[in-house]
Amino acid sequence: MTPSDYAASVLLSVGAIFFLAGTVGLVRFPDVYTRLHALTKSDNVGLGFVITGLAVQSGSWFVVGKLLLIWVLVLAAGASVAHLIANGAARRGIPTWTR
Amino acid sequence: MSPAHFFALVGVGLFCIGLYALIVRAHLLRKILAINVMGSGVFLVLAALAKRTGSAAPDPVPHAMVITGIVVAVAATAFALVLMLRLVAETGRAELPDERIE
Amino acid sequence: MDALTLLPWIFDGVTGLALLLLASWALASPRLFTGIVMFVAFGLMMSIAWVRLDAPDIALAEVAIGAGLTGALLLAALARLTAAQAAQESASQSAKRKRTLRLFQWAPALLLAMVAAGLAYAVQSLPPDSAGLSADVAANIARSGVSNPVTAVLLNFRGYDTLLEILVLLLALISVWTLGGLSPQRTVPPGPVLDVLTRVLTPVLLLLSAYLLWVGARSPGGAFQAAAVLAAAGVLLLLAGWRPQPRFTGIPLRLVLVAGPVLFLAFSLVTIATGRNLMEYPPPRAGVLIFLLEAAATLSIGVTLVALFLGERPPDKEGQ
Amino acid sequence: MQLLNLTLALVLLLTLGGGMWRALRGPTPADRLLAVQVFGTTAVAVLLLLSQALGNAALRDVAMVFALLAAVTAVAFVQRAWPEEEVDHDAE
Repeated sequence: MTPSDYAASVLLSVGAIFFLAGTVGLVRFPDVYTRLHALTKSDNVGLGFVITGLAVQSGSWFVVGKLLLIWVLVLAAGASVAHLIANGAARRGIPTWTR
Repeated sequence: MSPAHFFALVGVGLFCIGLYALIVRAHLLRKILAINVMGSGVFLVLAALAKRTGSAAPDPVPHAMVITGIVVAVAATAFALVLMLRLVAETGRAELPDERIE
Repeated sequence: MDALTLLPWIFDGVTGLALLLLASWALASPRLFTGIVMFVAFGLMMSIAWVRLDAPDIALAEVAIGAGLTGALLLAALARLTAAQAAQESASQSAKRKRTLRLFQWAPALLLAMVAAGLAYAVQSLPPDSAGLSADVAANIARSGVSNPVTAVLLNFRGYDTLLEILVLLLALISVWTLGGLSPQRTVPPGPVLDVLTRVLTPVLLLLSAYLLWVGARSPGGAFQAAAVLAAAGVLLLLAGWRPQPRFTGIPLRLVLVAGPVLFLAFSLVTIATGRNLMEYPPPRAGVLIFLLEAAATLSIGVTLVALFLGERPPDKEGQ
Repeated sequence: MQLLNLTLALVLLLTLGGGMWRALRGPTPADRLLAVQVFGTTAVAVLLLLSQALGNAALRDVAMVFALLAAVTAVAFVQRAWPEEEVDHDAE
């Protein structure tokens, strides 16, 4: 394995851990706002790490560009949807969790 | 058993689940969902059987048919949904009326 | 068995199991909304199954339609039902039908178990290896004008399928328009975030649609996938509160709707009149002809799908 | 590397189980929709991993369509299907 392979393995595994963490948060967190918080972790950071790892693996700049484009699109769509849902939930008076 | 046969069996399962729900569920929106699940099952059988080519590329003819089918299914779903909404507007109920056999 | 052969098997097994579970929940959940959500998730899982079956063309179509259009269609229809109508299902199934249902739920279940067993037996008894028509397609692909076999089948070898399909889509739209108006829909002002999202996503979607149309000649993509992405752009615009101006919804809209069907019909008439088979392309110009037909079909199918989502005839200049 | 990519794709596929549980459980419609969003993002990652592992470049196009269209269902929900008053709590 070359150094870049090691780097890719680490990056991909870290990404998968963020996805796992996001899923645990989605299952365990107590209200819709905190679950949104967990969801955006897998959206932004998890997918970001996976895409960085895949970019290191791939040998062509064209593929790197396409991967980055996919990430930017997921970021834009994910952030906007998270805002829309949180805003709608707040407007409908869905209560926030308090200890 | 090969992956092709496995997915074909899953397709058979989907078809039967959809057919069962089509019979026992009353709400028309649910029946529309059921028909869509049945269609997906049929598509899965078609595309799975196209992959019985070993390591070569799968048969493209069923693939083309499935793509055609998916687009027709979404158009039919849109039409069915509008039909359902018209029925609701006329009768106020989202179910088919009980048939009375005199 | 080493890990590299075992892993795909586990992957396929999990995918198949998830498909069956999601389908059952989509149809058995007590609430319609949950059912629709499960159905959308089911569509997403189907696209992974297509990828595992080496069918990226189908995966593209399923993603564009399953993730974009069907979910939006079903949710918009659900929104037009009042709370009472959406809940009717549980109410009517409770009191008066309960006894008869319990009896009759077993009969179809038993019957369907037999159907399932018969179909499973039929599938199992098929030969494990069958090349189907792939050899014929491979032998003629050089003359088809495109190098993606699925596009070659859709537009060239079985072009009449596509011709009939776009006529079916047009027929569906005419039927929807004939049914007349629907109850007015609740419209929410889009707000700044959705406004910006729509402004950013619409051009990207149009670009992606054009890319899929262009790339369909040699790799997965093509008219249907491009049309579905185009329709998603239109649906997004409609959801954000955009409505076409009345001066575009009369003759111009109808011209766009029939452009694909008319071009396909004209081409088939020309091929018959010049003594060829129906939709038989002259090999030297096949690539260009296929692209032109696909472009017209993309436009017409995309706009037809958007019009189907709208659900009623948009008001035009004469105020009809 | 192929082995790692396939393993991670399988792990991500299994995390979808959590999303399914949340979609079934609710309690609000927003929670169920969140679960579908997770499905979308995870499927993008799975497709990209498979694309690299199987050497199929077309799967990146599928992932791109996924990334763009996952938002449409969510927008349809927020703009149309979300009831104004919050009544959809599961009776538990």
